[in-house]
This record gives sequence, C-alpha cells and structure tokens, in this order.
Amino acid sequence: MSEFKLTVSPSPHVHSGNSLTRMMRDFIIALLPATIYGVYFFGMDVLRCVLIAIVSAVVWEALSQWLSGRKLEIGNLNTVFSGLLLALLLPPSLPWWTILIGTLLMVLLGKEIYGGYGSNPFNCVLIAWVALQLSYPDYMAQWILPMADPATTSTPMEVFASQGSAFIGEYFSYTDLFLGRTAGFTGQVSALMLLIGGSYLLWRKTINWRIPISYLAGVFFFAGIFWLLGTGLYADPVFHLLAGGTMISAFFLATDLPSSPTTPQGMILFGLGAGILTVTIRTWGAWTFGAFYAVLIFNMFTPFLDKITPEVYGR
Amino acid sequence: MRLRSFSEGLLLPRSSRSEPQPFEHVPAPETLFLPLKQHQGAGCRPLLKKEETVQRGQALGQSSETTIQSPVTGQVVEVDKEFRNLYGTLTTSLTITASGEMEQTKQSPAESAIMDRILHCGVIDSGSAQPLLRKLSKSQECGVRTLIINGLDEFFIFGSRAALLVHYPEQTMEGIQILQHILQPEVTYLAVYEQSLPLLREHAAIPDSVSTIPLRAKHPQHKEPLLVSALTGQEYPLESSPLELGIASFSLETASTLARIIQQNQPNTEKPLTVLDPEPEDQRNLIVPLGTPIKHLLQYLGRNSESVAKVIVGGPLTGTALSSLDYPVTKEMDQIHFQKARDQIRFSSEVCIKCGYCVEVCPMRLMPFLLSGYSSTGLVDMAANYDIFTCIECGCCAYVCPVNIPLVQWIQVGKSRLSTHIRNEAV
Amino acid sequence: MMSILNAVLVMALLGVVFSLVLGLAAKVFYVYVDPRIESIADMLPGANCGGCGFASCSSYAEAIINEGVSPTRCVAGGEDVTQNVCSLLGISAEAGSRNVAQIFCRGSRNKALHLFDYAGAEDCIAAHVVTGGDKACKYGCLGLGTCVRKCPFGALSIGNDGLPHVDIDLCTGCGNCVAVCPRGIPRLVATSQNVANLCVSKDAGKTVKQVCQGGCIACAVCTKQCPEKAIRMQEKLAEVDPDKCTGDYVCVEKCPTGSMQKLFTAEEEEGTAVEVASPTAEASQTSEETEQDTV
Amino acid sequence: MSLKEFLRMVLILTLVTGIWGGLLSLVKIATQDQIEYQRIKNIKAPALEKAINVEYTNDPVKARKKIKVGTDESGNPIRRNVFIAKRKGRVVAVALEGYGTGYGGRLGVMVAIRPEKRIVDGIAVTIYSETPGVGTKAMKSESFMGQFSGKRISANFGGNRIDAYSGATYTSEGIMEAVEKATQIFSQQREKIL
Amino acid sequence: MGDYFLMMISAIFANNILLIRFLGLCPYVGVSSNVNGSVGMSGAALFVNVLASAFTWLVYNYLLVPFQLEYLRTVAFILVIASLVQLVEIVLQKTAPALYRALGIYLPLITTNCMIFGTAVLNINQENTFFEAVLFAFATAVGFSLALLILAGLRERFAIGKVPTMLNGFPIALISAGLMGLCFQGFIGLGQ
Amino acid sequence: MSTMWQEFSKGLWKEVPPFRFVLGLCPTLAVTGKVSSALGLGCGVIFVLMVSNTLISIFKNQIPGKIRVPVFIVIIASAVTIVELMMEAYFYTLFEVLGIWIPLIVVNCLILGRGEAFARKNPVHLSVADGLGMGVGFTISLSVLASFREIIGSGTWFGLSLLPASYIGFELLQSPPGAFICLGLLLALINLISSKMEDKKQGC
Ligand SMILES: Cc1cc2nc3c(=O)[nH]c(=O)nc-3n(C[C@H](O)[C@H](O)[C@H](O)COP(=O)(O)O)c2cc1C
Ligand SMILES: Cc1cc2nc3c(=O)[nH]c(=O)nc-3n(C[C@H](O)[C@H](O)[C@H](O)COP(=O)(O)O)c2cc1C
Ligand SMILES: Cc1cc2nc3c(=O)[nH]c(=O)nc-3n(C[C@H](O)[C@H](O)[C@H](O)COP(=O)(O)O)c2cc1C
Ligand SMILES: Cc1cc2nc3c(=O)[nH]c(=O)nc-3n(C[C@H](O)[C@H](O)[C@H](O)CO)c2cc1C
Ligand code: SF4
Ligand code: SF4
Ligand code: SF4
Ligand code: SF4
Ligand code: FES
Repeated sequence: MSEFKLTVSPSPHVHSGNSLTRMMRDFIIALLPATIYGVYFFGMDVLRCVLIAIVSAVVWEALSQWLSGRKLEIGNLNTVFSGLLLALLLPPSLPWWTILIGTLLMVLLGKEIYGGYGSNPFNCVLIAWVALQLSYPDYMAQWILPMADPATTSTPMEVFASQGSAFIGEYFSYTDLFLGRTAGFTGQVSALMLLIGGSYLLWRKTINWRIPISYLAGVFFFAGIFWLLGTGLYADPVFHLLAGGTMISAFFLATDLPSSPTTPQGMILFGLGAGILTVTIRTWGAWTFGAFYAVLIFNMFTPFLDKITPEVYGR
Repeated sequence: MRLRSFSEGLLLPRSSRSEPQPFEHVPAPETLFLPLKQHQGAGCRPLLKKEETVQRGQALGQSSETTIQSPVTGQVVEVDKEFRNLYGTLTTSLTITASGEMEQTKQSPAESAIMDRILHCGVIDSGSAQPLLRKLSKSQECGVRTLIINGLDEFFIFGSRAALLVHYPEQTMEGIQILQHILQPEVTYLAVYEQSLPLLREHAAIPDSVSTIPLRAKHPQHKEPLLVSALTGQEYPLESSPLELGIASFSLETASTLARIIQQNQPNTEKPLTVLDPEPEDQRNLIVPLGTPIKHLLQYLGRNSESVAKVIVGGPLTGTALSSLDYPVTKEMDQIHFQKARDQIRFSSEVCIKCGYCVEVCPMRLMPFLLSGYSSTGLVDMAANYDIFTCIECGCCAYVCPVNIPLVQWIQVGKSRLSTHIRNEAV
Repeated sequence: MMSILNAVLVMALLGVVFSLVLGLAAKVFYVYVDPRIESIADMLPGANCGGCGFASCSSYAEAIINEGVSPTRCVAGGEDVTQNVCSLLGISAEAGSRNVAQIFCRGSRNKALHLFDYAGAEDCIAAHVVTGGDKACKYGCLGLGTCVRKCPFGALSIGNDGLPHVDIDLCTGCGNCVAVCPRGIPRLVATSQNVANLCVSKDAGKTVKQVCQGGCIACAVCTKQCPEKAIRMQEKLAEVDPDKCTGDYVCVEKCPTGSMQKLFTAEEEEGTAVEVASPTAEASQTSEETEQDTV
Repeated sequence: MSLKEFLRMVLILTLVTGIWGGLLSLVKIATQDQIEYQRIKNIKAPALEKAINVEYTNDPVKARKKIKVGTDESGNPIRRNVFIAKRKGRVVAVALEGYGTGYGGRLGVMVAIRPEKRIVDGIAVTIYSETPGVGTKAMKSESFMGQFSGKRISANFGGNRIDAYSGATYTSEGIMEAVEKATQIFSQQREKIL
Repeated sequence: MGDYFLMMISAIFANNILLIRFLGLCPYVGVSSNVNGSVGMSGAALFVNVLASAFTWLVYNYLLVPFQLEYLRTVAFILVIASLVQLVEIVLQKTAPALYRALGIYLPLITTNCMIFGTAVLNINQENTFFEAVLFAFATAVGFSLALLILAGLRERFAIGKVPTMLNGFPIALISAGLMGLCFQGFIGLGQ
Repeated sequence: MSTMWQEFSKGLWKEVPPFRFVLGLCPTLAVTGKVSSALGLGCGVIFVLMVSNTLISIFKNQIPGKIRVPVFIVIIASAVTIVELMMEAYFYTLFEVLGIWIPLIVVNCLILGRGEAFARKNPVHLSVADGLGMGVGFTISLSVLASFREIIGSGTWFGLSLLPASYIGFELLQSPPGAFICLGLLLALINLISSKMEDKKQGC
C-alpha cells in the first residue's frame, strides 16, 4: 500500500528553527573573547587546558551514551560548551589528569545519571568545579600572574579575605580588575571579555536578561549596603562586581538553562538571591569564589522558584 | 499612540506586500461534499434523500440553530452517515453533483426578521465556529456593553479579514452596523493590525460609532482572551466567558457575511479563505463554494496533489492537519496551508532542557514544559495544578522549543485525560 | 553496691513512669481501629522504609484495608509477608495457570489500511487523542509502543510487523500494559486458554474487510463450526468461552481472516519481535525505543 | 484492656528496665578502670609524647598522680592528673596540663618539666578551638613551640622572652598563658608531685 | 543573641543534620519523593525533635547526672523518645484526628529516626543549656526540613526527565542528596 | 539446618541491607570513610542484632503488644550500651573514631526492623541465623563501600598505602557528599547486576 498519503501531525506546523545546537553555538561564541584573552594573558597552558577539557568531555559523553545504549548527542555542541566553560574555571597550570577527572564528573554526575542534558538539576560545570575544589584544593589555587612579581600572586578576593578591603587598592586597580590583569581562573579574570560575551548572548536573546541583571544587581546593592554601613571593613560594590567570578557567574553559570528557573519572577528572585549569597559567602564564609557556590546553592531552589508562575491569565 | 497588545507571544513575519491581495472566485467543482455539521453544537438533520434534486441556496440540512445550504443546483448522489469531521465527530454528509446550469437561487422563505434570515442562511461566527444565532441570543441575554469586531487574521498581517476590509469595505461596515443594531453596545471596537489601519482609512468610511484600534501584529493576538485583554485591559477565567464582563467579540468575516445575506439577499454558500500556496510561497485570497474538495482547490491553484505533503486547515500554529485531499471546504475554515515535505516541523522525543523559552512566549502565562511533561508521564493531576485548561493551544510554545517537543499535543493529551479519565495509573 | 541499686531504681522508675503514662493514655485516648489493620500492620516488617509508597507500615496497612491498595507492594518484607497478608485478606494465591498479556490486534503493517503518515509524539495515547490514529480501523493497535515502554518487566517489544509482541516468560501479568493502552489491545489471558479471537473491532464485517485483512469480520463460521459451541457472537465479535473450549482448533482452521488464533503454542506467527536497531542506526531516526517512561 | 493486663504491662516494662539497669551497672563497674586508663592514655598520650623530650622507660599514664589544684564555686576540689616519666626508677620529667585562652576559646597545653633542672622540657597543645590555618599554624610551628624548651621555671615565668607567632597573636598568648599556669602549679606543689 | 543566631545558622546550613552530619537519612530518601509528604514529615520531625530534646535534657541533667548514671544515657534517651512518640501519636489520634492524619503517619517513622536521638546526644556532648538545647533541636529540624523539601522538589522534577531505569528511585535520590551536600559545602564558615 | 542457612544467607545478597532494604543509611554513610571503622561498627551491629534477635525471640510470648516497641528498644539500647562500654575499654581508638555512631546503633532501623519483622515471629535458632546473616551482610556492605571510598579517596586500605605515594587522594569520596554519591552509584550497580542476573535466569 504505497499510495500517496498525507502527513498528519499535531499543531503547530511551523517552527522557529531554533535548536539546542544553535544555542550552544551562541554560548561558545560568547565564551571566545574570554578564552582568547586567557590564552593571550596566561599563555599556551590555557590552550592545553581548553583542548584537554573539550576533547575529554566529548569522549566521556560519547562513551557513556554508547555504553548505556542511548542516542549519541555529541552533535548538539552542548558538551563542547560545558568542556570549554569548565576549562575557563580552572587555573591555567592544572595537571592534565585533574582536568580528566573534572570532565568525567561533569559528564557523569552532572548530566548523564539524570538522563542527559536538560534533566540535570544542578549546573554540571559547577558540580565538577566544586568537586575539584574540594578534592584538589592546592592544585585549584595555583595562581600564576605573568608580568608581575610573584608576591602578589593571589586573587583579588583572596587579598580581600586575608588582608581586608583596605589593602586591595595596593595590589590592583579597577582597570586591572576590569581588563583582567589579576591572578585567577583562566576565563574569569577579565570582566570586560565576559561582558562582551554576555552582551552577545543578550543581544541574540539566547539568555534572558532577568537572571544576569538581577544577579549583578543583587551583588551590587547587597555589597553596597554593607559598604556604606561599615566603610573599611567591607569591600566596595564595584570590587564585588569586577572580582571573584561575578561576571562569569552572571552570564554563563547562573544562566545555565536546565538548572535555572523559567518564570520571570523566579528568574529575578534567583538572580537577586544568588547575588546576595555571593557577597555573603565572600564576606563571612570560607570561600573566595562564593559566586560559584551561590549559583550552585540556588540551583537547588529552582523547582520552588518555578512554582512562582506569573499570574496565569484570568486567575 | 502606544500600540496595544500583550507582552508574550510571537511577532508575525513581516509581509512582503503592502496591502492584501484581492479575492479570486473559485468556480464550483462537479462534485461537492457537504457535511451537515460545520459548527459547534448539534449537527443538522438532513432534509434531502439520495437521488433528490437540489437548487442553489436550498437547505440541505437544518437544526434549531443553523442551516446548511447547497452552493449549487444539482442532485444528491450519496448520503454518508459516517462522515468523520475535522474534530473526529461522526456526522452526515451529502454528496452533490452539480448539473452545470446555475439556476435561479432558491430564496429563503421568510425575510422578515433578521434572526430568521440568520437561521435560514446558517451564519456561523467564523473563528469560534458558534452558530451566530446562538451567540447573538446569548449576547442579548447578558447585555453587551462592548462589541469587538475581530479583524485580525492568524499568522498573516494581510489575510482574508484584512482583504474583506480593504476590498469590500462598504459591505463590512454595513455588517458591523447590523451587529450594532442587534446588540446595542455602548462601545464598538474594530481591531486591526497596525499595518492595516492606513489602508482602512483610505478605503473605508468608518462610522463614528466604531473606534478602530490598531494592534501589534503578534500571534495569537486574534484569540479572544488576548483580544479582550488588549482592548479592554480585562481578563477572565477561561471557563467563564467575556460576556460576563459585558463584552462580545465577533469576527469581521461574520459581519461581512451578515451584510451579504441580509442586504444583498444572497445564500450563505461561499467561504473567503486565505490559502498559502507552497511553491513559490505565496498567499492568495480565495472565495470558495462550501463543499469544494481540497483536491479541487489544488487543481485551481495549478498544483499536482503529490507535491503537497501536508494540508493544514487553520493557521500554521493552531491548524489541524487533514488526512485526506477529499475533505471539503467548510464554514469552520479560515485558512488553508499547503506544505511541502521539506517545510514540515519535525517533533522529537527529546527531553525538555528547561530553557524556559516556552514560558517566555506563552500568552496565557502558563508553564508549557511542565504541562507537557506531566501530561506525557501520566501525572495529569500535577498538570491540572498548573492550570492546564487555561491553555488556548496557540502553539507559541512548541514553535520556539529548541528541542522540538510536541508541547501542544501533550497538553491536548493531558486535557483529554483529565476530562475523560483515560488515566494512566502512575506506577 | 550503691551504684548498682541506683541504676536499677532509676531505670525501673523510668519504666514505671512510661508504662503508666502509655497505658493510661491508651485507655483515655482509645480510638477504634479495624482489627485487620492492626493484624496487617503486625505482619508487615515495621521497618517504615517507605518502599511501598506510604510513609509507614501502618499507613500502608490502613490503605490496604480502607482503600483497597494491593497487598503486594511491601518491598522490605519479601514474599512471605505478601503471602501472609494475602491469606488474611482471603485473596487466593493463584494456582497452576497464570495470567499473561496477549495482543488483541492482527492489523500488521501490511494487513491494515493506513490513512496517513503520522508525525507527532511517539506515543499511542497522544496519537489516539490528537489525530485519532493513522489506521483506518479506529479500534486497531497504533503500534507506537506505549505499552512497551510501560511494561516494567521488558516483556513487550514492537515487531517488524508494527505490532507489540509479548514474551510470556517475562510477563508477570501485572496489567500495566492493559491499563495504559488507549485502545484496549493488550488483555490478560490465562495461560490455560487455547484460542482467542485477536480482534477488538466492533465495526460491521463489511467495514472491517475494507480496513484490515486480519480482523474479525463477524462471519460466524467459528460459532457454527465449533463442536463444543464454545464461541458466541457478541457486538460483532466472536467470543471464546475458555471453560467450554477443548482445544481442537476447528475455529482456527476455519477462520477466513486468521483473526482466531491458537495461543501459547511454540510456533511463532509471522512478524516475530526484532532486535532493536543498533544505536547508530537509531540515531538517524526518532526511535521509540530511546524514549523511556520514568514515572 | 483489663486492670490485670495493665498491671502486667507496667510490671514487665519495669522489670525489663530495672534488670537491664542492674546488668549495665555491673558491666560499667567491670570496665570502669580500664576505661579511665584508656581515656587518659588516648587523649593525653600523644601530647605527652610530644612534650617529653628526655628518654624514659615507664608508662607515664600508669604512673599518674592526682593532685588538688583548687576548688570550684561550690567548694568541690578540682583535681588534675600529673604524669610522671621515669628512667631506671628515677623521675626524669613530670608533665601536667595548663589552660589559657586563645582566639577561639580555651586552649590546653601539656607542659613537661624536668624537675631537677627546673626547666621546661617541652610543650604540646591538647585541646583548642583555633581557626584552622591561622591559629593551628602556630601550634604546628616548630620555631614557635620550640621556644619554650629549656626556659627556666621561676616565679616570673612570664618574664621569659617568647616571640609571638605572626598572624596568630591571640593563639600565641593563649599558649603562653597555659604554660605559665602549669609551671605555677608545679612550683607550688612540687613536693606533692614528686 | 548573636551567638544564638550563629548557632542556628550553623545548624541549618553549614552543619546540616542530613547532609553534613548524616542523621535521619532513612526518612530523607524514603519520604522525599513528593513535596506534600515532605511537608508532613517536616512538621512531625520539628515537633518531636524539640519535644524529645527538652525531655532528654531534663532526664539527663536531673536524673542521670545526680546519680552518676551517665552511661545509661542511651537506654534512657531511647525510652523517652519511643514513649514520647507513641504518646503523641495516641493523644493526637483522639484529640486532633485531622492533625493526626496529617502528621500521624510520619510519627512511627520518627521513633527510629537518627536525627531525634542524635540531637539529644549532641545536646549533651555540646554541653548545651536547656534553652540552647531546645533552640538547637529547633534549628536542626529546620535544617532537616529544608534539605527534605529541596530534595522533594528536585525529585518531583525527575518525573518529567529521563532518569535511566537502573538509577531510578533510591540511587538517584542519594546521588542528588550528595550533590546537594556539595552545594551545602558552600555554607562552610557561615555561622561560626 | 537448611532453613537456618537460608535465613542466614538471605542477608548476604537477596535482602542485603542497606542495599536491598534501604535502611540504616546514616551509619552506612557516616562510618564508611575508612574500612576499619566500617568493620568496627559492623561488628557492633552484629552483636546487637544477635542479642536483640535472641532475646526478643525467647521472650516473644511474654511481651504484651502495647509495650512491645518500648521493651524491644530497651533490650536493643542495653546491648548497645554494653558495646559502648566494652569498646571504650578495649578498643579505644575505634571508640573515638566512631564517636556518636555507637550509641546511634540503637536507632539503626535495621535492628528494630529485624526484631519486629522476624525475631518476633520465629523460633530462636532461626532468629539467631537471621540476625547473624543480616549483621554480616550489613558489615560486608559497609566494608565494600568503605573500601571503595578509602582506596580511591585516600589511596589506602585499612590505613595501608595501596597506591603509589605520588597518588593524591580523590578527597571528594571521603567527604559527606561523596558518601551519598558512592552509595547511590553502588545501589545503581546492584540494580544493574540483579537485572542482568534476572535476564540470565530467564534465558536458561
Ligand atoms: C555583528 C553581528 C550583528 C548581528 N546582528 C543581528 C541582528 O541585529 N539581528 C539578527 O537577527 N541577526 C543579527 N546577526 C546575525 C546572526 O548572527 C544570525 O546570523 C542571524 O540571527 C540569523 O540566524 P539564523 O539564520 O540562524 O536564524 C548579526 C551577526 C553579527 C555577526
Ligand atoms: C580584549 C583585550 C585585548 C588586549 N589585547 C592586548 C594586546 O594584544 N596587547 C597588549 O599589549 N595588551 C592587550 N590588552 C591589554 C592588557 O590586558 C594589558 O593592559 C596590557 O598588556 C598592558 O600591559 P603593560 O602595562 O605591561 O604594558 C588587551 C586587553 C583586552 C581587554
Ligand atoms: C584518569 C586519570 C586519573 C588520575 N588520577 C590521579 C589522581 O587522582 N591522583 C594522582 O595523584 N594521580 C592521578 N593520576 C596519575 C597521574 O598520571 C600521575 O600520578 C601524576 O602525573 C603524578 O605525577 P607527578 O608525580 O609528577 O605529580 C591519574 C591519571 C589518569 C589517567
Ligand atoms: C576569620 C578569622 C579567624 C582568625 N583566627 C585566628 C586564630 O585562630 N588565631 C589568632 O591568633 N588570630 C586569629 N585571627 C585574628 C587575626 O589573624 C589577627 O590579625 C592576628 O591574630 C593578629 O596577630 C582571626 C581573624 C579572622 C578574621
Ligand atoms: S501553553 Fe498553551 S497557551 Fe501557552 S503557549 Fe503553549 S499552546 Fe499557547
Ligand atoms: S521550550 Fe522546550 S526545551 Fe525549553 S523549556 Fe519549553 S519545553 Fe523545555
Ligand atoms: S497495544 Fe496499545 S499501547 Fe501497545 S502499541 Fe498498540 S495501541 Fe499502543
Ligand atoms: S505490562 Fe505487565 S501484563 Fe503487560 S506485558 Fe508487561 S508484564 Fe505483562
Ligand atoms: S539509620 Fe535510618 S534514619 Fe538513620
């Protein structure tokens, strides 16, 4: 019965043409400035990290999907993006095997056990980052700062945590922080590069403006309040915006699709909450990279934030 | 003036033309199929038997609310009692062969009252597909303070409704006045897309009692809930009706039909349609006799039926795909889209990535991915908690979904499971 | 010595106090509960592990009595517990024959008429609800494998004829497939049954003939030929009474469409289950096998 | 439930608790001495080993003495263990704990003293709640902790020059305070201890 | 006042009873499959934890310590807790059937919940005063509820994902709890 | 005798706690950082299970239903106290490491669970076999989990270095989150193995 038949399918019958692959391509493009700057600033070690991370992440994902008999989903570039993002959250000198462990955790614990990208409740890159941070704290804090004397090879946030806000200015200027002439993770140091990438994502509408903007606002205003209250004790809000991974969190970590809320109100609360928690952890907690922990912690609340739907029509 | 609209939804594609195409009249084919249910509610009772002859305009079937008239003079060759209509309901369908000579149109018996005329010509409100008689009497009962004339086409900025405005302005305005006469509203809005307004001003003499409101060309602005909220700022729960707010909305095509049957004393046997011809992608405005098989329409357009992979009745975002080219044009249809195989949407069984794009566009401010997710896994009670019945199946969500989840289909499944209790016991 | 006495006295004191309080409280705040609930709660392991889906063993016991929940859900207790609870409730443990699922549709790809190509969610319920199914027969199996995904024991697979097939060794008769199918195609049948009319179409024979070569056309040959008079026509379908059937298979031989079939015989029908295509081949098409139900 | 049943219930629970109470107290009595020895041994032995630098041959925990160092508010005596290290039967060192206040709270320091020379033999921190990486750095620092060895015990022990560990001043001061207190006890009760 | 606040912050976040101290895990993975059940369990746990801590503190300090019977702590505490839970259950069933239906089914689950006993013992080990003990018990139970509700929220979402069959149920709940533990590491240092 | 063996052996695979019964999770996660502590706690649990199962089985007819749970719990708690005292006196290091987890044996759901589910309804010899089997199964499970965590987490086993000195422990597995993750993965693995075994059985 090979006679001519029409196709019947449910509505709608047209599609925007948007795809996961396209979105991931946008994310990768948006990370390129920071990546290129990282290579320029820290040297070829960064390129090594990036390549190892991307290749290994893809291999782990292919392996796990092949072993579990699932469809291969490498083509959607999602793993390439995650690998690149993880590489940018590592210090340039990290040993190769640590990167392999990181990408393995990212792929397996972060995504595959939940059934692949989309079902994971936590940002898989941050899961891997935190796991490495807890397991190899020394490797994860091996800072290098080309073109500077070794004595100042601490991240700006470390200087703040160990010596107080008064000393920050002795080591770094705002320009340094903005352009990225400080020690830190490969892709996180330059606020400018991340802003460029973030603006690209906003312009392409790949990410919703609510999360990054409310996150930055949360950081700025919460830090600002304490700065006004106790000058000298607390770092100023501009410092909080420029240092310690605020920018990469705002545009690339907090906006991770599966682990962030989807409703407008939820997004704003998520951003504000994570921003406030970022400053809290940096100021009173044990971690200088409070930005990453704050985003991860707020991932847990995403299902609840998603219950705050905008008022349904007519209700 | 700030354009009125709602904040979600999709911007319509820009039109390549600056004004709507004029209508073309499609000649009646030899064989026509006329289902006796082309509206919401009970189907019509057949009035003719097999072999009987019929005159143009003669009633083929009638119910208490509406009538189906014959578009041609000819003979009833078959009475199929098991015709399955677009929505899967069984109804009776008459097959008529035209005898060629277009005889005198059979006049409807009583022209005295407008309402009788509406009943005998079987006018239905296009868009909602409600028999106009029912809709009007309900509106009269509730009392209408605000009358909305919906001049918006789905998906097209210049579709058949815009064409009616531009090419038959007097008739349309007369129709609006008839509606005003029946309902006696305090305010009447004529809703058009912003692009049509200058054309309208140019072609038509708009009565003072009608305020024309330009709206942003967005999908699904043409749907009643969004039209009401854009024009009046009021929202209503979907299980009730805008009539409770004293608001009634009628399609512009309904107004035009009213004018045609009452002023010009024509039978209601033709349907203005916007047709999207796939190759080259071109939009045409046609006036088609009811009962014309889609196959004939394709022939009229000069297309080989094998070149079409999918036929969509209604807009591309909300329409229903037909399973057969023999299906006739009915009063429920506003648009027909012919799609080629390569243009078809491909749904996937991928898992939702929670990107929230669907939430961003949903005009009813729902959580489509949760509705669909819970419906597809059988957890329909959860879907009900998220107001699944407020979904108007506008299709915005599935349009933007980057992993091509058939969101609307799953929502339909969820609604159906909730209302019919074909439940899937959660293990 | 003093310390021993202290220990004995203090502990005894605690014992007295608490048993008095509990005893009195039980008396003062007495509430009647169905004694069967207590007996069942007694039989359950008391581990309160939540494995049955209830918060505690006693709430599960309550649900068994009050809501008629199946007594087989305790995972911690194992078979003994289930057996005990069943016997208390007077539910007989099945003997000899067991129930397994059978597919009551023979409208394979080349036998049934298909009206259109379906392109939507790969799910029978979705296809049934939204498009009414691609088959001309509105009763027939849609072959999109919702039952396959729902079977917790992997007993079902879609064959290359487009119909599900039951592996009766794996089927436990849990009835999940029966519950989930929008068209009521899988049914539970005792393994002792010899034959069944594998069609559910209530259409007139003429219609069935038009849409499917494998369906029951209600010709009633079987009812007339059956020596035991074990077959009756009901709603245009031949129904076998398994108690009367002796298994001489006259009906199967006489059935013009092959709708009447031998059950549980070794020989396999055409279109046996096929292996799932290799992952790479699968990647090119949207395959229902990759979709997993995780309720 | 009848009264008899009720009484039976009370009786049984009382019996069970009572009997077990008795049994447990027997076990307690049987293990009491061993437990005390183990406690002191395991808690103090590592510190003792660190603090006593001279060679000794006995088990200082077994050869411990309890001395009264004062009374608490309600007048009960406060006792403290003094551990005695011997070589060939001769006392070579005594060790006792002193307490001071560091950054995070109470600091305990085991102070070993060579009685015949009246000098500090060595010290080791027993209990603390200092910040990891800040205060604890000082405790682990050989250059800071080593300063105490050989310091003379005198009425004015605090007069000895001890350099605070930089970055952990409070911890350093707490340790100094503890050592001073221990040496004071030793000076006051030398006879009883030896 | 500030100290009490810090103690509560610490008990809820940095030293979360479930994720950091590992107490009360059986109901944690057992009941967390949906949000409604978790709310009930949280309520019951909060109520019993505070009550049990208060009673055990009194028994310890006014009965065991005076007679130097500290070693009977385990027996005495568990007796107090078991009887208390049973008592609450009996009383609720009669006097507040609605509340009993809401909480009651979780009460038996609590008798052998390590959290209740663990909190009682921790109160003694940390030498808390009576007020501190009650506050600590309260904060601990709040930490329990927080972790429970979060996990329940996550698990409700897994229902619409595609968790592989072999990981479905307890395994994925445990792993998610582990990842939540990773998140909670972020609170380290707060409240100290 | 064969039934005694059956009761014993079911605790080793078919109903092995805490993998099949997801009970007694707290100690399972808390003490499995090191094999030695897992084994130590396991021994304590075996002792308590034996004592409680034996006594409950002996006195099952004397204990009134209303105070069943309090009586069982007193018996269990007393056995735990004995373990506590003995361990402090003779295995002090272990006592220190296990800390609060020794008294917490009393609330290990496994023990009361076995008393309620098994010993209360079965003769003494079977209850002993059941207690021993469950206890041994529990101990083995803990040790397996602990071995995994200790070897990968710090490169040692029973405190002995197994891997080259240059190996840097994967600290995550030693931390609380790692405990959850390991147990989850182990449960998944056991699910996988038992479903594979089912398949085999069907295949034969
Ligand atoms: C610098 C730059 C600016 C662009 N600006 C836009 C723009 O404003 N709007 C737009 O739709 N595409 C813009 N594009 C093009 C997009 O990158 C993309 O190609 C376009 O959206 C069409 O993508 P599509 O064909 O995948 O839908 C720009 C590209 C570049 C490089
Ligand atoms: C996107 C970007 C690209 C840069 N490229 C260069 C560059 O190619 N060469 C350069 O000397 N500085 C570049 N800089 C600036 C450097 O960060 C730094 O300011 C510069 O090396 C000045 O260092 P100096 O004071 O040691 O000369 C760039 C900065 C940014 C933000
Ligand atoms: C996948 C993988 C994981 C590894 N994990 C570790 C590890 O966790 N710790 C470690 O010390 N070495 C690990 N190695 C081994 C390293 O190759 C090797 O030990 C390391 O380079 C030590 O060299 P070094 O002594 O120069 O530091 C791993 C190697 C591979 C391939
Ligand atoms: C979070 C924090 C922890 C600290 N911990 C210690 C400590 O453990 N010991 C100490 O001497 N000072 C400590 N200090 C105080 C600080 O290091 C102080 O500047 C030095 O003690 C002065 O020498 C701490 C300060 C902060 C902010
Ligand atoms: S959920 Fe319904 S109303 Fe919302 S976008 Fe989707 S189809 Fe439209
Ligand atoms: S648009 Fe699609 S992928 Fe995104 S949240 Fe909605 S359903 Fe999920
Ligand atoms: S039997 Fe039912 S569920 Fe199974 S494939 Fe056929 S229609 Fe689908
Ligand atoms: S779902 Fe149940 S009844 Fe159906 S085939 Fe599977 S095991 Fe058999
Ligand atoms: S062992 Fe079950 S709650 Fe802790």
